Amino acid sequence: MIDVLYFAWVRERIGLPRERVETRAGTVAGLVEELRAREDRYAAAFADLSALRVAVDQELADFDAPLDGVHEVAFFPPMTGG
Amino acid sequence: MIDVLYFAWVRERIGLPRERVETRAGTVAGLVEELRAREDRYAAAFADLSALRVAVDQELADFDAPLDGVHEVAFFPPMTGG
Amino acid sequence: MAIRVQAEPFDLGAEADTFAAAQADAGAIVTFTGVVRDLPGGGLDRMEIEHYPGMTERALGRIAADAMARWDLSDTLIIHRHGAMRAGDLIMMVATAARHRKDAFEAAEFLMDYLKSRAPFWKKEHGAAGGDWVAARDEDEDALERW
Amino acid sequence: MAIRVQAEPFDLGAEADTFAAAQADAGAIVTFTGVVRDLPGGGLDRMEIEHYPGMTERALGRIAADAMARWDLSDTLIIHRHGAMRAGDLIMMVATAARHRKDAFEAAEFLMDYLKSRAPFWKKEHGAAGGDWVAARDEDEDALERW
Repeated sequence: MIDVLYFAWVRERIGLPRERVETRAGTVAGLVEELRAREDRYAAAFADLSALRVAVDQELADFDAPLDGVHEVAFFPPMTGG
Repeated sequence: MIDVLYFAWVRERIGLPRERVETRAGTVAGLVEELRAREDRYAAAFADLSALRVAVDQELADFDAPLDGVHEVAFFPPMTGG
Repeated sequence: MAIRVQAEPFDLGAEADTFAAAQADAGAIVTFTGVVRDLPGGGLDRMEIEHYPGMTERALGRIAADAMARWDLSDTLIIHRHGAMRAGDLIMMVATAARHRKDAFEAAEFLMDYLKSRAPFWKKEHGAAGGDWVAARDEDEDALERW
Repeated sequence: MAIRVQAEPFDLGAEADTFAAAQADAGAIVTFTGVVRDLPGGGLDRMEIEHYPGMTERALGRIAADAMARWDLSDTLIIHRHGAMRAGDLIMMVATAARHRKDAFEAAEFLMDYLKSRAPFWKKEHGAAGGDWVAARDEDEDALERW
Protein backbone atom coordinates (compact mmCIF):
# COMPACT_ATOMS: atom_id res chain seq x y z
CA MET A 1 0.00 0.00 0.00
CA ILE A 2 1.27 3.43 -1.01
CA ASP A 3 -0.07 6.86 -0.09
CA VAL A 4 -0.73 8.75 -3.30
CA LEU A 5 -1.08 12.54 -3.03
CA TYR A 6 -2.41 15.04 -5.57
CA PHE A 7 -1.86 18.79 -5.58
CA ALA A 8 -3.20 21.84 -7.45
CA TRP A 9 -5.16 21.03 -10.62
CA VAL A 10 -4.22 17.35 -10.40
CA ARG A 11 -6.05 17.24 -7.06
CA GLU A 12 -9.01 19.11 -8.55
CA ARG A 13 -9.30 16.84 -11.59
CA ILE A 14 -9.09 13.65 -9.60
CA GLY A 15 -11.32 15.09 -6.91
CA LEU A 16 -9.37 14.13 -3.82
CA PRO A 17 -6.13 15.18 -2.12
CA ARG A 18 -4.82 11.72 -1.23
CA GLU A 19 -5.69 8.06 -1.19
CA ARG A 20 -4.20 4.71 -0.23
CA VAL A 21 -3.41 2.67 -3.32
CA GLU A 22 -2.76 -1.07 -3.61
CA THR A 23 -0.34 -1.42 -6.49
CA ARG A 24 1.71 -4.06 -8.25
CA ALA A 25 3.60 -1.47 -10.27
CA GLY A 26 7.39 -1.49 -10.07
CA THR A 27 7.83 2.15 -11.04
CA VAL A 28 6.00 5.47 -10.86
CA ALA A 29 5.17 5.12 -14.56
CA GLY A 30 3.57 1.74 -13.85
CA LEU A 31 1.51 3.29 -11.05
CA VAL A 32 0.38 6.02 -13.46
CA GLU A 33 -0.80 3.33 -15.93
CA GLU A 34 -2.85 1.64 -13.21
CA LEU A 35 -4.42 4.93 -12.15
CA ARG A 36 -5.20 5.98 -15.74
CA ALA A 37 -7.07 2.72 -16.25
CA ARG A 38 -9.36 3.38 -13.29
CA GLU A 39 -11.66 6.18 -14.41
CA ASP A 40 -11.89 9.08 -16.84
CA ARG A 41 -10.95 11.63 -14.19
CA TYR A 42 -7.64 9.83 -13.65
CA ALA A 43 -7.10 9.48 -17.39
CA ALA A 44 -7.73 13.23 -17.73
CA ALA A 45 -5.35 14.14 -14.91
CA PHE A 46 -2.56 11.96 -16.31
CA ALA A 47 -3.19 12.68 -19.99
CA ASP A 48 0.05 14.64 -20.47
CA LEU A 49 2.91 13.52 -18.26
CA SER A 50 5.12 16.34 -19.54
CA ALA A 51 2.81 18.73 -17.65
CA LEU A 52 3.29 16.77 -14.41
CA ARG A 53 5.97 16.44 -11.77
CA VAL A 54 6.33 13.61 -9.28
CA ALA A 55 7.80 13.30 -5.80
CA VAL A 56 8.69 9.96 -4.22
CA ASP A 57 8.83 10.02 -0.42
CA GLN A 58 8.87 13.84 -0.60
CA GLU A 59 11.81 14.08 -3.01
CA LEU A 60 11.43 15.14 -6.63
CA ALA A 61 11.84 12.07 -8.84
CA ASP A 62 11.46 10.80 -12.40
CA PHE A 63 8.59 8.72 -13.72
CA ASP A 64 10.89 5.72 -14.02
CA ALA A 65 11.71 5.82 -10.28
CA PRO A 66 11.22 2.42 -8.59
CA LEU A 67 8.47 1.97 -5.98
CA ASP A 68 10.34 -0.57 -3.90
CA GLY A 69 9.95 0.35 -0.22
CA VAL A 70 8.27 3.64 -1.10
CA HIS A 71 5.63 5.04 1.27
CA GLU A 72 4.39 8.12 -0.52
CA VAL A 73 4.09 9.27 -4.12
CA ALA A 74 2.81 12.73 -5.05
CA PHE A 75 1.70 14.12 -8.43
CA PHE A 76 1.46 17.81 -9.21
CA PRO A 77 2.05 20.45 -11.88
CA PRO A 78 5.33 22.44 -12.06
CA MET A 79 5.77 24.53 -8.94
CA THR A 80 4.96 28.23 -8.90
CA GLY A 81 6.02 29.49 -5.48
CA GLY A 82 8.04 32.52 -4.58
CA MET B 1 39.61 81.91 -9.25
CA ILE B 2 38.65 78.30 -8.75
CA ASP B 3 37.49 76.52 -5.58
CA VAL B 4 39.78 73.56 -5.06
CA LEU B 5 38.53 70.85 -2.68
CA TYR B 6 40.43 67.98 -1.08
CA PHE B 7 38.95 64.83 0.49
CA ALA B 8 40.13 61.90 2.60
CA TRP B 9 43.93 61.48 2.75
CA VAL B 10 44.46 64.19 0.13
CA ARG B 11 42.79 66.63 2.53
CA GLU B 12 44.91 65.31 5.42
CA ARG B 13 48.19 65.57 3.51
CA ILE B 14 47.55 69.06 2.25
CA GLY B 15 46.10 70.08 5.61
CA LEU B 16 42.97 71.85 4.49
CA PRO B 17 39.61 70.91 3.00
CA ARG B 18 39.31 73.65 0.39
CA GLU B 19 40.92 76.81 -0.85
CA ARG B 20 40.46 79.48 -3.51
CA VAL B 21 43.16 79.19 -6.17
CA GLU B 22 44.24 81.76 -8.73
CA THR B 23 45.38 79.72 -11.70
CA ARG B 24 46.57 80.20 -15.26
CA ALA B 25 46.34 76.50 -16.01
CA GLY B 26 44.22 75.40 -18.96
CA THR B 27 43.58 71.89 -17.67
CA VAL B 28 43.33 69.97 -14.41
CA ALA B 29 46.81 68.55 -15.08
CA GLY B 30 48.17 72.09 -15.38
CA LEU B 31 46.52 73.02 -12.08
CA VAL B 32 48.14 69.98 -10.46
CA GLU B 33 51.55 71.15 -11.72
CA GLU B 34 51.02 74.58 -10.16
CA LEU B 35 49.93 73.05 -6.84
CA ARG B 36 52.86 70.60 -6.77
CA ALA B 37 55.29 73.48 -7.16
CA ARG B 38 53.92 75.27 -4.09
CA GLU B 39 55.10 73.21 -1.12
CA ASP B 40 56.19 69.71 -0.14
CA ARG B 41 52.78 68.81 1.27
CA TYR B 42 51.23 69.45 -2.15
CA ALA B 43 54.00 67.55 -3.90
CA ALA B 44 53.39 64.64 -1.52
CA ALA B 45 49.62 64.67 -2.06
CA PHE B 46 50.00 64.75 -5.86
CA ALA B 47 53.00 62.41 -6.08
CA ASP B 48 51.06 59.57 -7.74
CA LEU B 49 48.21 60.72 -9.95
CA SER B 50 47.14 57.12 -10.60
CA ALA B 51 46.09 57.00 -6.92
CA LEU B 52 43.90 60.09 -7.34
CA ARG B 53 40.55 60.89 -8.84
CA VAL B 54 39.29 64.31 -9.88
CA ALA B 55 35.86 65.92 -10.15
CA VAL B 56 35.22 69.08 -12.14
CA ASP B 57 32.13 71.00 -11.05
CA GLN B 58 31.02 67.92 -9.12
CA GLU B 59 31.31 65.50 -12.05
CA LEU B 60 34.04 62.87 -12.30
CA ALA B 61 36.55 63.96 -14.93
CA ASP B 62 39.99 63.19 -16.38
CA PHE B 63 43.18 65.07 -15.61
CA ASP B 64 43.19 66.51 -19.12
CA ALA B 65 39.78 68.14 -18.57
CA PRO B 66 39.80 71.88 -19.48
CA LEU B 67 39.30 74.48 -16.75
CA ASP B 68 37.49 76.98 -18.94
CA GLY B 69 34.51 78.34 -17.02
CA VAL B 70 35.00 75.84 -14.21
CA HIS B 71 34.04 76.85 -10.66
CA GLU B 72 35.11 73.88 -8.59
CA VAL B 73 37.76 71.16 -8.84
CA ALA B 74 38.05 68.37 -6.27
CA PHE B 75 40.86 65.86 -5.68
CA PHE B 76 40.41 62.63 -3.75
CA PRO B 77 41.37 58.93 -3.65
CA PRO B 78 39.18 56.24 -5.25
CA MET B 79 35.79 56.09 -3.53
CA THR B 80 35.00 53.48 -0.91
CA GLY B 81 31.33 53.96 -0.04
CA GLY B 82 28.59 51.37 0.26
CA MET C 1 19.51 29.31 9.10
CA ALA C 2 15.76 29.53 9.63
CA ILE C 3 12.90 28.17 7.50
CA ARG C 4 9.29 29.10 8.21
CA VAL C 5 6.23 27.91 6.28
CA GLN C 6 3.12 29.54 7.65
CA ALA C 7 -0.42 30.71 6.88
CA GLU C 8 -0.03 33.85 9.00
CA PRO C 9 1.22 37.14 7.58
CA PHE C 10 4.76 38.16 8.45
CA ASP C 11 6.20 41.58 9.17
CA LEU C 12 8.94 42.44 6.64
CA GLY C 13 10.42 45.27 8.71
CA ALA C 14 10.54 43.29 11.95
CA GLU C 15 12.02 40.25 10.17
CA ALA C 16 14.66 42.36 8.44
CA ASP C 17 15.61 44.10 11.69
CA THR C 18 15.82 40.84 13.64
CA PHE C 19 17.85 39.18 10.92
CA ALA C 20 20.27 42.12 10.60
CA ALA C 21 20.72 42.47 14.36
CA ALA C 22 21.72 38.79 14.69
CA GLN C 23 24.68 39.11 12.28
CA ALA C 24 28.00 39.60 14.01
CA ASP C 25 30.50 39.78 11.17
CA ALA C 26 28.36 40.35 8.10
CA GLY C 27 28.98 43.48 6.07
CA ALA C 28 26.17 42.80 3.59
CA ILE C 29 22.52 41.88 4.03
CA VAL C 30 20.18 41.23 1.12
CA THR C 31 16.45 40.67 1.36
CA PHE C 32 13.99 39.65 -1.32
CA THR C 33 10.26 40.00 -0.75
CA GLY C 34 7.53 38.62 -3.02
CA VAL C 35 4.27 40.55 -3.18
CA VAL C 36 0.86 39.44 -4.52
CA ARG C 37 0.24 41.36 -7.74
CA ASP C 38 -3.24 42.22 -8.95
CA LEU C 39 -4.53 40.71 -12.20
CA PRO C 40 -3.78 42.73 -15.35
CA GLY C 41 -6.52 45.37 -15.28
CA GLY C 42 -7.31 44.59 -11.63
CA GLY C 43 -9.99 42.37 -10.14
CA LEU C 44 -7.97 39.85 -8.14
CA ASP C 45 -10.30 38.65 -5.41
CA ARG C 46 -7.65 36.49 -3.77
CA MET C 47 -4.62 34.34 -4.42
CA GLU C 48 -4.50 30.92 -2.83
CA ILE C 49 -1.22 29.13 -2.31
CA GLU C 50 -1.29 25.38 -1.84
CA HIS C 51 1.75 23.51 -0.63
CA TYR C 52 2.89 20.00 0.29
CA PRO C 53 3.37 19.91 4.07
CA GLY C 54 6.47 17.96 4.98
CA MET C 55 8.06 18.12 1.56
CA THR C 56 7.95 21.91 1.60
CA GLU C 57 10.12 22.18 4.71
CA ARG C 58 12.53 19.54 3.40
CA ALA C 59 12.89 21.24 0.03
CA LEU C 60 13.44 24.70 1.53
CA GLY C 61 15.88 23.29 4.08
CA ARG C 62 17.94 21.67 1.37
CA ILE C 63 17.94 24.80 -0.81
CA ALA C 64 19.10 26.92 2.15
CA ALA C 65 21.80 24.37 3.07
CA ASP C 66 23.01 24.33 -0.55
CA ALA C 67 23.32 28.12 -0.47
CA MET C 68 25.24 28.04 2.82
CA ALA C 69 27.63 25.44 1.39
CA ARG C 70 28.17 27.29 -1.85
CA TRP C 71 28.68 30.88 -0.68
CA ASP C 72 30.47 32.43 2.27
CA LEU C 73 27.30 33.25 4.23
CA SER C 74 26.83 33.89 7.91
CA ASP C 75 23.06 33.26 7.80
CA THR C 76 19.97 32.72 5.66
CA LEU C 77 16.25 33.08 6.30
CA ILE C 78 13.31 31.80 4.26
CA ILE C 79 9.69 32.59 5.09
CA HIS C 80 6.89 31.40 2.76
CA ARG C 81 3.17 31.74 3.34
CA HIS C 82 0.36 29.46 2.15
CA GLY C 83 -3.40 29.92 2.11
CA ALA C 84 -5.40 32.93 0.94
CA MET C 85 -3.86 36.34 0.24
CA ARG C 86 -4.93 39.59 -1.39
CA ALA C 87 -3.19 41.96 -3.82
CA GLY C 88 -0.38 43.77 -2.02
CA ASP C 89 0.06 41.07 0.64
CA LEU C 90 3.55 39.73 1.17
CA ILE C 91 3.87 36.11 -0.02
CA MET C 92 7.38 35.27 1.05
CA MET C 93 10.84 36.61 1.80
CA VAL C 94 14.41 35.43 1.85
CA ALA C 95 17.35 37.10 3.55
CA THR C 96 21.07 36.44 3.29
CA ALA C 97 23.99 37.80 5.31
CA ALA C 98 27.62 37.65 4.17
CA ARG C 99 30.94 39.39 4.64
CA HIS C 100 30.81 40.66 1.05
CA ARG C 101 27.92 41.83 -1.09
CA LYS C 102 28.59 39.49 -4.02
CA ASP C 103 27.94 36.43 -1.86
CA ALA C 104 24.83 37.93 -0.29
CA PHE C 105 23.36 38.88 -3.68
CA GLU C 106 24.18 35.65 -5.47
CA ALA C 107 22.92 33.47 -2.64
CA ALA C 108 19.63 35.39 -2.46
CA GLU C 109 19.11 34.96 -6.22
CA PHE C 110 19.99 31.27 -5.96
CA LEU C 111 17.48 30.80 -3.11
CA MET C 112 14.78 32.51 -5.16
CA ASP C 113 15.50 30.59 -8.36
CA TYR C 114 15.34 27.23 -6.60
CA LEU C 115 12.42 28.17 -4.40
CA LYS C 116 10.41 29.18 -7.51
CA SER C 117 10.89 25.90 -9.34
CA ARG C 118 11.86 23.26 -6.77
CA ALA C 119 9.77 23.95 -3.67
CA PRO C 120 6.22 22.52 -3.73
CA PHE C 121 4.03 25.61 -3.83
CA TRP C 122 1.24 26.27 -6.31
CA LYS C 123 -0.57 29.57 -6.82
CA LYS C 124 -4.19 29.95 -7.87
CA GLU C 125 -5.57 33.37 -8.79
CA HIS C 126 -9.27 33.98 -8.14
CA GLY C 127 -10.88 36.78 -10.13
CA ALA C 128 -14.32 37.63 -11.49
CA ALA C 129 -14.04 34.86 -14.08
CA GLY C 130 -13.19 32.18 -11.51
CA GLY C 131 -9.96 30.57 -10.42
CA ASP C 132 -6.84 29.91 -12.53
CA TRP C 133 -3.74 28.01 -11.55
CA VAL C 134 -0.70 30.15 -12.32
CA ALA C 135 1.39 28.49 -15.04
CA ALA C 136 5.08 27.92 -14.47
CA ARG C 137 7.24 30.22 -16.60
CA ASP C 138 9.93 28.75 -18.83
CA GLU C 139 12.28 31.49 -17.73
CA ASP C 140 11.96 30.34 -14.12
CA GLU C 141 13.08 26.86 -15.10
CA ASP C 142 15.82 28.33 -17.32
CA ALA C 143 17.05 30.45 -14.40
CA LEU C 144 18.33 27.31 -12.68
CA GLU C 145 20.87 26.69 -15.41
CA ARG C 146 23.18 29.46 -14.32
CA TRP C 147 23.95 27.81 -10.97
CA MET D 1 12.86 57.51 -6.38
CA ALA D 2 14.32 58.81 -3.13
CA ILE D 3 17.92 59.68 -2.23
CA ARG D 4 18.93 60.47 1.33
CA VAL D 5 22.42 61.37 2.54
CA GLN D 6 22.44 61.82 6.28
CA ALA D 7 24.51 61.63 9.46
CA GLU D 8 21.62 60.17 11.46
CA PRO D 9 21.07 56.42 11.80
CA PHE D 10 18.18 54.95 9.80
CA ASP D 11 15.77 52.17 10.69
CA LEU D 12 16.08 49.29 8.20
CA GLY D 13 12.77 47.68 9.16
CA ALA D 14 10.78 50.90 9.01
CA GLU D 15 12.39 51.88 5.70
CA ALA D 16 11.72 48.45 4.17
CA ASP D 17 8.09 48.51 5.34
CA THR D 18 7.47 52.03 4.06
CA PHE D 19 9.11 51.26 0.72
CA ALA D 20 7.17 48.00 0.26
CA ALA D 21 3.84 49.57 1.24
CA ALA D 22 4.22 52.30 -1.40
CA GLN D 23 4.51 49.83 -4.29
CA ALA D 24 1.25 49.27 -6.15
CA ASP D 25 2.16 46.83 -8.92
CA ALA D 26 5.52 45.45 -7.85
CA GLY D 27 5.81 41.72 -7.30
CA ALA D 28 9.43 41.85 -6.20
CA ILE D 29 11.27 43.98 -3.67
CA VAL D 30 15.01 43.72 -3.03
CA THR D 31 16.94 45.48 -0.30
CA PHE D 32 20.66 45.65 0.30
CA THR D 33 22.03 46.87 3.61
CA GLY D 34 25.68 47.63 4.35
CA VAL D 35 26.87 47.07 7.91
CA VAL D 36 30.07 48.33 9.62
CA ARG D 37 32.31 45.31 10.15
CA ASP D 38 34.79 45.11 12.98
CA LEU D 39 38.52 44.98 12.21
CA PRO D 40 40.00 41.49 11.75
CA GLY D 41 40.52 40.35 15.33
CA GLY D 42 38.27 43.13 16.67
CA GLY D 43 39.20 46.51 18.04
CA LEU D 44 37.38 48.92 15.72
CA ASP D 45 36.83 52.05 17.74
CA ARG D 46 34.84 53.77 15.02
CA MET D 47 34.47 54.14 11.28
CA GLU D 48 34.26 57.63 9.85
CA ILE D 49 32.71 58.27 6.48
CA GLU D 50 33.61 61.47 4.69
CA HIS D 51 31.65 62.62 1.65
CA TYR D 52 31.44 65.47 -0.84
CA PRO D 53 28.24 67.40 -0.12
CA GLY D 54 26.52 68.39 -3.33
CA MET D 55 28.36 65.96 -5.56
CA THR D 56 27.16 63.03 -3.44
CA GLU D 57 23.51 63.77 -4.06
CA ARG D 58 24.12 64.39 -7.77
CA ALA D 59 26.06 61.14 -8.17
CA LEU D 60 23.48 59.06 -6.32
CA GLY D 61 20.63 60.72 -8.22
CA ARG D 62 22.25 59.91 -11.54
CA ILE D 63 22.96 56.30 -10.54
CA ALA D 64 19.33 55.83 -9.45
CA ALA D 65 18.03 57.46 -12.65
CA ASP D 66 20.27 55.19 -14.72
CA ALA D 67 18.84 52.14 -12.94
CA MET D 68 15.25 53.33 -13.49
CA ALA D 69 15.98 53.85 -17.20
CA ARG D 70 17.68 50.51 -17.64
CA TRP D 71 15.34 48.14 -15.79
CA ASP D 72 11.57 47.91 -15.48
CA LEU D 73 11.40 49.32 -11.95
CA SER D 74 8.54 50.93 -10.11
CA ASP D 75 10.78 52.57 -7.51
CA THR D 76 14.25 52.85 -5.98
CA LEU D 77 15.56 54.10 -2.65
CA ILE D 78 19.11 54.97 -1.62
CA ILE D 79 20.09 55.97 1.93
CA HIS D 80 23.75 56.56 2.79
CA ARG D 81 25.12 57.79 6.08
CA HIS D 82 28.25 59.85 6.75
CA GLY D 83 30.09 60.68 9.96
CA ALA D 84 31.10 58.34 12.78
CA MET D 85 29.75 54.80 13.17
CA ARG D 86 30.55 51.73 15.24
CA ALA D 87 30.80 48.03 14.38
CA GLY D 88 27.34 46.66 13.67
CA ASP D 89 25.88 50.03 12.68
CA LEU D 90 24.06 50.26 9.36
CA ILE D 91 26.01 52.35 6.84
CA MET D 92 23.61 52.45 3.94
CA MET D 93 20.79 50.70 2.14
CA VAL D 94 19.29 50.50 -1.31
CA ALA D 95 15.87 49.14 -2.23
CA THR D 96 14.36 48.33 -5.61
CA ALA D 97 10.81 47.38 -6.59
CA ALA D 98 9.87 45.73 -9.88
CA ARG D 99 7.22 43.54 -11.44
CA HIS D 100 9.72 40.70 -11.78
CA ARG D 101 12.54 39.59 -9.51
CA LYS D 102 15.25 39.65 -12.17
CA ASP D 103 14.87 43.41 -12.63
CA ALA D 104 14.76 44.06 -8.89
CA PHE D 105 17.91 41.99 -8.24
CA GLU D 106 19.94 43.32 -11.17
CA ALA D 107 19.05 46.93 -10.46
CA ALA D 108 20.00 46.58 -6.78
CA GLU D 109 23.38 45.09 -7.74
CA PHE D 110 23.91 47.83 -10.31
CA LEU D 111 23.10 50.51 -7.70
CA MET D 112 25.58 48.96 -5.28
CA ASP D 113 28.35 48.54 -7.86
CA TYR D 114 28.11 52.17 -8.96
CA LEU D 115 27.59 53.53 -5.48
CA LYS D 116 30.77 51.72 -4.32
CA SER D 117 33.02 53.19 -6.98
CA ARG D 118 31.34 56.30 -8.36
CA ALA D 119 29.74 58.07 -5.40
CA PRO D 120 32.10 60.32 -3.38
CA PHE D 121 32.33 58.53 -0.02
CA TRP D 122 35.53 57.59 1.79
CA LYS D 123 35.80 55.31 4.80
CA LYS D 124 38.38 55.61 7.57
CA GLU D 125 38.74 52.89 10.19
CA HIS D 126 39.97 53.95 13.63
CA GLY D 127 41.48 51.19 15.79
CA ALA D 128 44.07 50.93 18.54
CA ALA D 129 46.87 51.64 16.04
CA GLY D 130 45.26 54.82 14.74
CA GLY D 131 43.23 55.62 11.65
CA ASP D 132 43.47 54.03 8.21
CA TRP D 133 41.70 55.05 5.05
CA VAL D 134 40.03 51.99 3.55
CA ALA D 135 41.63 51.17 0.19
CA ALA D 136 39.43 50.73 -2.87
CA ARG D 137 39.27 47.10 -3.98
CA ASP D 138 40.13 46.20 -7.57
CA GLU D 139 37.14 43.88 -7.65
CA ASP D 140 34.82 46.80 -6.92
CA GLU D 141 36.15 48.64 -9.97
CA ASP D 142 36.00 45.44 -12.01
CA ALA D 143 32.37 44.93 -10.98
CA LEU D 144 31.35 47.91 -13.14
CA GLU D 145 32.40 46.12 -16.29
CA ARG D 146 29.43 43.80 -16.32
CA TRP D 147 26.93 46.63 -16.79
